[in-house]
Amino acid sequence: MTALIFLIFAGIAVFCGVSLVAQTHPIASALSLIGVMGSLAVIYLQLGGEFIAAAQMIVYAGAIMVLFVFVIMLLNAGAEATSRQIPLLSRYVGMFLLAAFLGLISFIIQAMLPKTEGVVFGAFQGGTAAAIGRKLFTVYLLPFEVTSVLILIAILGAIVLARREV
Amino acid sequence: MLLWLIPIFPLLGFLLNGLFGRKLPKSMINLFAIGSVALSFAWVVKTLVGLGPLETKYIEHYFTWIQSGPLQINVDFAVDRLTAVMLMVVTGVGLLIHIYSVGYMAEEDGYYRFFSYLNLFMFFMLVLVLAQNFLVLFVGWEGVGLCSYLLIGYYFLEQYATTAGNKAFIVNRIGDFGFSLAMFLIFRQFGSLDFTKVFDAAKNMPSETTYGTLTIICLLLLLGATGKSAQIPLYVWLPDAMAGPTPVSALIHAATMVTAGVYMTARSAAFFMHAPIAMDWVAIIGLATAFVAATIGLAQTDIKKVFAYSTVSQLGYMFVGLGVGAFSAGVFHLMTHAFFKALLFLGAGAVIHGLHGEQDLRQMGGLFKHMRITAITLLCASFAISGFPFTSGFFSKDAILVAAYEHAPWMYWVGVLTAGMTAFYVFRAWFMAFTGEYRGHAHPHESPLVMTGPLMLLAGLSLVGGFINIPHWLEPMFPEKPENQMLAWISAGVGVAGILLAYLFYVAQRGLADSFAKAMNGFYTLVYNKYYIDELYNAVVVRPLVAISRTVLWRGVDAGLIDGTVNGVGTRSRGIGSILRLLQSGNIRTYAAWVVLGSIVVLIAIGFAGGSK
Amino acid sequence: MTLLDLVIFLPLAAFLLILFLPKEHVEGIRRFSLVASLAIFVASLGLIGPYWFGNPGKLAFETDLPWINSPAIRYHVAIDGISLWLVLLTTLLTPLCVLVSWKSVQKRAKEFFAFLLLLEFGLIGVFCAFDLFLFFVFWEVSLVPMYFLIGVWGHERRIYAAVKFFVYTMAGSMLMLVGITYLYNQAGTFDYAKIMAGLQNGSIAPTYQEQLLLFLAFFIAFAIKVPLFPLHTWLPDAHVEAPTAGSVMLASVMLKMGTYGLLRFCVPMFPVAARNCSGWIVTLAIIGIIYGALVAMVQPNMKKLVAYSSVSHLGFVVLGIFSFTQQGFDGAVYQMLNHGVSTGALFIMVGFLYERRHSLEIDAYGGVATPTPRLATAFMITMLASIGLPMLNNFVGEFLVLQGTALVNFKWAVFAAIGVILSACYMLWLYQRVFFGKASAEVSALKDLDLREYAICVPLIILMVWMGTFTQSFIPSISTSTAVILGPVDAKRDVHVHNGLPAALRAQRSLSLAKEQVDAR
Amino acid sequence: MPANFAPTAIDYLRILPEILMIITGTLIMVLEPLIGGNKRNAFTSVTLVGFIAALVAAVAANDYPGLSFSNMLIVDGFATFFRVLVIAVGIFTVLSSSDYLRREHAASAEYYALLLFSVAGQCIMATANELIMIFIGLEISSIATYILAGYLRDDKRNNEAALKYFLLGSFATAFLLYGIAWIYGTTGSTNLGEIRNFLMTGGSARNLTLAGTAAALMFVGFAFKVSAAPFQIWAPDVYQGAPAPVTLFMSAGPKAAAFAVFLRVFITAFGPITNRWEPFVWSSALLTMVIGNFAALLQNNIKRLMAYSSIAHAGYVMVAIAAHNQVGVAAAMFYLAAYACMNVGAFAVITHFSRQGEKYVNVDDLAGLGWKQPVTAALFSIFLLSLIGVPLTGGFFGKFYIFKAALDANLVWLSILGLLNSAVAAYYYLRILVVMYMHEPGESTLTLEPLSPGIRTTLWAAALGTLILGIFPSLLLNFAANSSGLGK
Amino acid sequence: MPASVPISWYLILSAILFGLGVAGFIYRRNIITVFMSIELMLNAVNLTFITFSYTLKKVDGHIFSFFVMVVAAAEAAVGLAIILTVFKNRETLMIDDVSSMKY
Repeated sequence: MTALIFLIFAGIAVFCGVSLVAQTHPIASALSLIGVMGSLAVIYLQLGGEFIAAAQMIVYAGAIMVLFVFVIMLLNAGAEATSRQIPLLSRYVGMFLLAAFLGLISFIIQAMLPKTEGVVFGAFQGGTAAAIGRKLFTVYLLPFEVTSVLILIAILGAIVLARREV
Repeated sequence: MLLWLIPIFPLLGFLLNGLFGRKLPKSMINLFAIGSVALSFAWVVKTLVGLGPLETKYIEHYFTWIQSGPLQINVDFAVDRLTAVMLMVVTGVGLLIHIYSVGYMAEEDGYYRFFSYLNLFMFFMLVLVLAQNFLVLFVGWEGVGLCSYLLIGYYFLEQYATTAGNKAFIVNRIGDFGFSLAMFLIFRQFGSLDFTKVFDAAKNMPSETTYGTLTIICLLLLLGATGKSAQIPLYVWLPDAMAGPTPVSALIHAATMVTAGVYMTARSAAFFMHAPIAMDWVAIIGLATAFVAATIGLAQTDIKKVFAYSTVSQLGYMFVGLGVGAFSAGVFHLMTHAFFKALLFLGAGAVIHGLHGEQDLRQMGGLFKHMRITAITLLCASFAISGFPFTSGFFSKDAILVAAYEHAPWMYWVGVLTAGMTAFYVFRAWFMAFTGEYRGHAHPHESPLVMTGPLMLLAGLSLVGGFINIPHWLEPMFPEKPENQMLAWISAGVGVAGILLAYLFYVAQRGLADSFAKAMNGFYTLVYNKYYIDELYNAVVVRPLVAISRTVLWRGVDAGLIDGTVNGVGTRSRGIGSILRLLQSGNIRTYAAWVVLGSIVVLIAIGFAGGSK
Repeated sequence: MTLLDLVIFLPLAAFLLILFLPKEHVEGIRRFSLVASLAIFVASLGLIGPYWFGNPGKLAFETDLPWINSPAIRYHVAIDGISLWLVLLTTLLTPLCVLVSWKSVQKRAKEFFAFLLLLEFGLIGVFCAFDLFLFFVFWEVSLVPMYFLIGVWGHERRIYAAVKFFVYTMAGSMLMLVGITYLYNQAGTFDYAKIMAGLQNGSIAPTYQEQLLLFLAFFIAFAIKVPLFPLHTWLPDAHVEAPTAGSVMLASVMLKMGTYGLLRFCVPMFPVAARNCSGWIVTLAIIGIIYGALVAMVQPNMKKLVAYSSVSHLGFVVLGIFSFTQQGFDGAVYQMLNHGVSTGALFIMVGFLYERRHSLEIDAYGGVATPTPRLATAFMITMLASIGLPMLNNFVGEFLVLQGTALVNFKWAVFAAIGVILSACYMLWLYQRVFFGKASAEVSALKDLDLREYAICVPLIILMVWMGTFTQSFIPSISTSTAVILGPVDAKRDVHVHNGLPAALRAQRSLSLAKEQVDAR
Repeated sequence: MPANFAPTAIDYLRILPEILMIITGTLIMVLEPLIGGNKRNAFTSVTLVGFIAALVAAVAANDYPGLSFSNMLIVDGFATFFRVLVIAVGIFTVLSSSDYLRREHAASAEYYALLLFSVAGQCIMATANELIMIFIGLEISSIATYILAGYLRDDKRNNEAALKYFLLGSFATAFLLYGIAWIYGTTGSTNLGEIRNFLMTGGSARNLTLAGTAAALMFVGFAFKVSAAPFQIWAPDVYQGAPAPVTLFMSAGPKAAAFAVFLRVFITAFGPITNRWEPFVWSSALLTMVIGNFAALLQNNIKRLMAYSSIAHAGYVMVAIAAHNQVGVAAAMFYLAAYACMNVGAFAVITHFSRQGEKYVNVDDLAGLGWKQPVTAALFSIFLLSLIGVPLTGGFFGKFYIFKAALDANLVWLSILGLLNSAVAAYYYLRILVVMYMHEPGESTLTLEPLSPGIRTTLWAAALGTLILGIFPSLLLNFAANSSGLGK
Repeated sequence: MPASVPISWYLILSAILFGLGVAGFIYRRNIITVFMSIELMLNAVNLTFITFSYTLKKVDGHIFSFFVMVVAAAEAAVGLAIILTVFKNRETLMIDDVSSMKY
């Protein structure tokens, strides 16, 4: 059962990922990204990440992607002009690099990872909002607070860069 | 005895004239110049009288010049019999020539310059003969070379004069090269340069039959001597040196400086006597020089050139003397030669002076009636140099030739032949100058007393100078050689024959000379052009050296190779830069590609390979 | 605070003071720098005291203060018989350079004199530093002002020359820095005396490999500065483009930094390596002697000619050092001073000619002696000194060097002596072409030396005669110091002479062994 | 799990500098609408006050060393050193920015706020003892810098710089994160100390390889931030495009902070697996030096030239890391301080010279500056000489100290090559000197107005710093040496 | 069909996604898409975190990924703002057009 779910959603994720790369129109890419996120959320659940799964849907798929789509609409960015020549380096070398990179990582994963028991749904209960919240306000208090600055900067940046001339 | 006073007087004269001469009146200049030399002459006489028979060497120590480790060079002066002879010659003849110059240089500008140089020369020459070790001797040695350079280039507006000066200096430098190397070897061998120490040590060394250290030393010294005393192969500078004023030729290039080589060789007798091979070299070089120079002398038309080559030839004689072991004879001839050759030059000077600078014999003739004193005094000198019986030359030259016979008869015969030629060309010159019709355009006149006076004095000396028995006087230093009347008369006879031949050619049968010259044209031109030696040296040494230095070394190696490499490095690194900057295509995706590439490399390097170390 | 510290820091003080003078008052600045440099010179004369009236040990006027505690870098300055004279040379030439630039430097005079004094600071420091790091600091510091002197006040291709000079030297000194640091990591100190002691008692024992590399690291840096063939090509450019004062300081003092370094650091610190490399180095030195002379002979440009002659002369110094004999060392040091005086004078006089005729090309001259007899005389004397005429300074140096070389290997002496012949060739030829002959119209318009120029030439000429005649006022102090350095590298330890050990060396052995014992106490 | 969740006063004292800066930043943002955007001097002074207060706090905090906020932070000499350094850089940036902003008619409030936040972020990086903190600090600093780089939003070069910096920055951050994820997976912790312990004790071969992989991925992130090869590519474009004062800031502050993190992570956490990364850092260092120096030879735009030079200098610091001994850490610290001084100075001059719209940013424009504004040129020369590495300047001593460390670690060849590199570097710095002193003034120089007080202060301070670090390095060196014991 | 899924599968999935992100960054020419590729990479990282915290039975991974999300959000805001300015100045979103500064 677990395996089936994993395979299905992993499949979706990869498919959407590929389409993100393949699609020439940004909107299409954006939608496929949302697809990836959605399927990942499911996989998170499988790994016992209730809270994260939720956050994934709300923050990512919800907030961030909306922002993206919004901007895309705002700039009504059309499909890429395919006529444009892609630099050779990027085209061929990039292909090779990618393969190499993936190969490396997977090799490491396969060869080096200590063999542990497989994933069973519900084997890990620590990912509840409660658990996370507890941690967040005790051990990870400082980073949590500091992130507020991050948001502040984000706002500030948005204002500075995007506001209309006064 | 305050020996140092002897050279100091001329030095003072030099300083006074050199620093203030520009503003001084001639009378003052004369006073300083002649006075200083006169004083040192006087002091020499006083010293020698005071020192008496000089059985042993008399040494005075002044101060340490150089001291480094065991190497200690003192400034010491010493007098022994050899030095005594030299001192007398140098100061005596020098004084006469100074006086003579007053008249000769009267019209020249840079009068003070001339005399200050002359005094400087006296200083160095006296240092040379008084020196008690090789390095101090070398000081004088180089110093006289410098003065010769300055005086040859006295007419510095004329290219030929300055060039001759350079030539003299540089050729001498080649000689000095040998001399200094000899010094290094001597110090290396004996741990000192002091004459007494060194020669005593040398006396105890076995006589070398191979090219051992002593022989090498002697040969190097010989190289030095050939430079200074104008022997083959370095004699080429002397004829050109005639570019200087005639008194200079007389003093430096006839009487004193050029004999320094002879003096130095005689001084180092202790070495040479233990290095027979070197001795042979000396003798052969001397003989060759004597002969070759004589032949060249036969054909010269410039009166000073004639005497110049005869000087070279006579110096050759002296070296023969030294080479065959008759050191005293060599020195003896040195002295007499100083008399008559100085006289010859001064006489020639008087003639030139009388003819307003004309030097070409073909433009002379019949001068006897215009300048009697000059003519007669010159005649004496000519007799002396021809070895006419009972003139000074007769004794000294024959002493040498006899010794040569003892050593190897063939040397004697060559020497005799040379003597004949000498007599011939000297009288050729005399006849061409004084007999027959005047062929020039100037208005000949006799020189003033200040010039003729020295002439007469020297004439006297060259006639009777031979009766000063130098060999006997030097007996304690050098072994005396056996007399041999028989041989002496033969050579004298040949000399007379030479004179008669000259009379025949240039008085009795005019034109015989020319027909003779035509008859053996090839030899004549060859001789007339001094065997093309100068041209040879130019073509073989000078020009190639300059050319190579310019094209190969400077343009090629320096500018091309080395600097090329250096700048090449610069250009290369620019090149590298221009390639490296291409990484910055400005395109974000290319950059990303680089990042990926980099990360893969890092992964491999750190993830796996890193562990290997 | 010894007299030496004063001598070292006065130039710096003067430099700073000049910076605060208003740049408009050129006259005042000139006067000030002249007075200052003269004062420094007078002060430095005091340094001779112990050497003439008394016998200082190894070092005199020693100051040893901590500067940086980790790594332990100390302000350790002192002088010995070698440094003493080089310092004096520097302090003597600086005022002369000020005088030389009196008229010729009009634009940006303030900066010029400031840099001149800064340069003096660096140079003095180099010769007094007894802490390797301190030495390096001064070494580099002296580089900067010279760079500006050449680059700002030089002639047409000055920038090329200046940059070439800087980068060339920089490359070398970087290697030296590696060497110094590496040595520090082994010895734990930069202090020269401590390192020497450690090397001798074996508490610092680099392997032969390391010794060799360290030696090379130092050697290359110094060889570039000397400059030793084939690393010399920066020199002609730098000289030709530099202003007169620059050339003088460069030739007279800066090149000595290299030879001084060889003598002070390279040889004594790495004796074995030095001994083993000596064959190659001597070969280069001799090539330099002959090559420099030959190339000088064909130069159409006076300054270039003198520059190449320096290559030749410095060859003698290197030769002397790497003969490892007392005479060689003394001669080398003495030759440094001689070259400083005579070549300095030559550059000064060439400068005079340039100020008058505004050309360095020899062809532009000819017959100069007629309008300017005094200059001609001065030049003549200097030239004679430079070609090593006895009773003038260079002769003594060259003689000692060659004598020392001959003691070790006669062939070397033979080849080196050829250089003496050639020096006569190029110098006399130069003199003939410049001063003799009939004067052209523009030449005959030239003025003779004026009072200021006299004031520059006369001291130098007097010095030439003095140093040539009364060498005893200099050499003893030098000998005592060179003997110390000679100790471990002495050629007498293993001379390969055909007919046994020469008498001279035998005498020398006993003598300098005695010296070592003295130093030991 | 650490005992105390309720932070004590000491904890707050330990992060007081960050707090102060953040508060000041917020304060400014609040003030701006209140007093209006044109009261530039007010903002400037407030910012300065904030920074100085933070500086004091940072120094004060040094007296209370130790971990805090459950090991998120560590306050030690190392941290203090970098805190002070980045705050100082911030101060100088403010000083040299004020009249630039006026000149470009740019809003100053946000600028200063961002500056404050960015510096705060760097302080967090300096003190962080947890990969999370490092990550967040890094992001704060970076994001703020992205914005600053594109601050003049109508300037094409600004946008481009910002975009490139941003995209590539986030790209690299992703790698960093991936690395963090892996190290977390391998060691089960993101705390530097615990990671170290794990790697020292429970290191099976496989784990070490995994850790190596993680280290590699994190190396990508850090190397990118410090612009070390092969991840230096972004630097030239960004430095050239960003506003001059921002470039000043970027080349000194974030770089120093990034190096601080780099050192802390690699020396502390990855100390046990040094043998894995040392060779690569070695080659990366060499590559960085070579690329920086040689590519700089042909640059004419002085900002770009300085960018390459800063790459080269990053290379020198990498040498210190490659030495991975205590001396090396101290050397790196000292060098970064010295480098901050000289680079801040140099860029201050450029800021002053570039004029409205950065008209004059070519080397040749500086012609004759030496005679038009002697003082400016003299100070500039000091900075350049220090960058070349001439003694009596901080640059020289720093370089010396770095290569000393390298030789301690027997990196002989690296040292030799590195030093020869700096001989190459001499060439392009000299070019600037040549232009300033040996060319006649052009109109670019003749129209130059006198120094603004802010920049004057910066220049003198920087020059003073450079010289002091060169003449009396002990002042700083001892502190660096004492606080260089990472992971010990 | 096994009852449990090997850990490595999850990790490889994340690796693949990460790789796809990289690919997107390199291949897409629209700046926004490029930016989205970065988000994809971040997601991949998150997956890794979650997986590991599953194996370690620790919640820290979740928290880390939570912070990653926050950062991603902030980045998104700023990034898009920057993209807007670029668009304003250049009227283009083609990444290759933004390469005026080079060499």
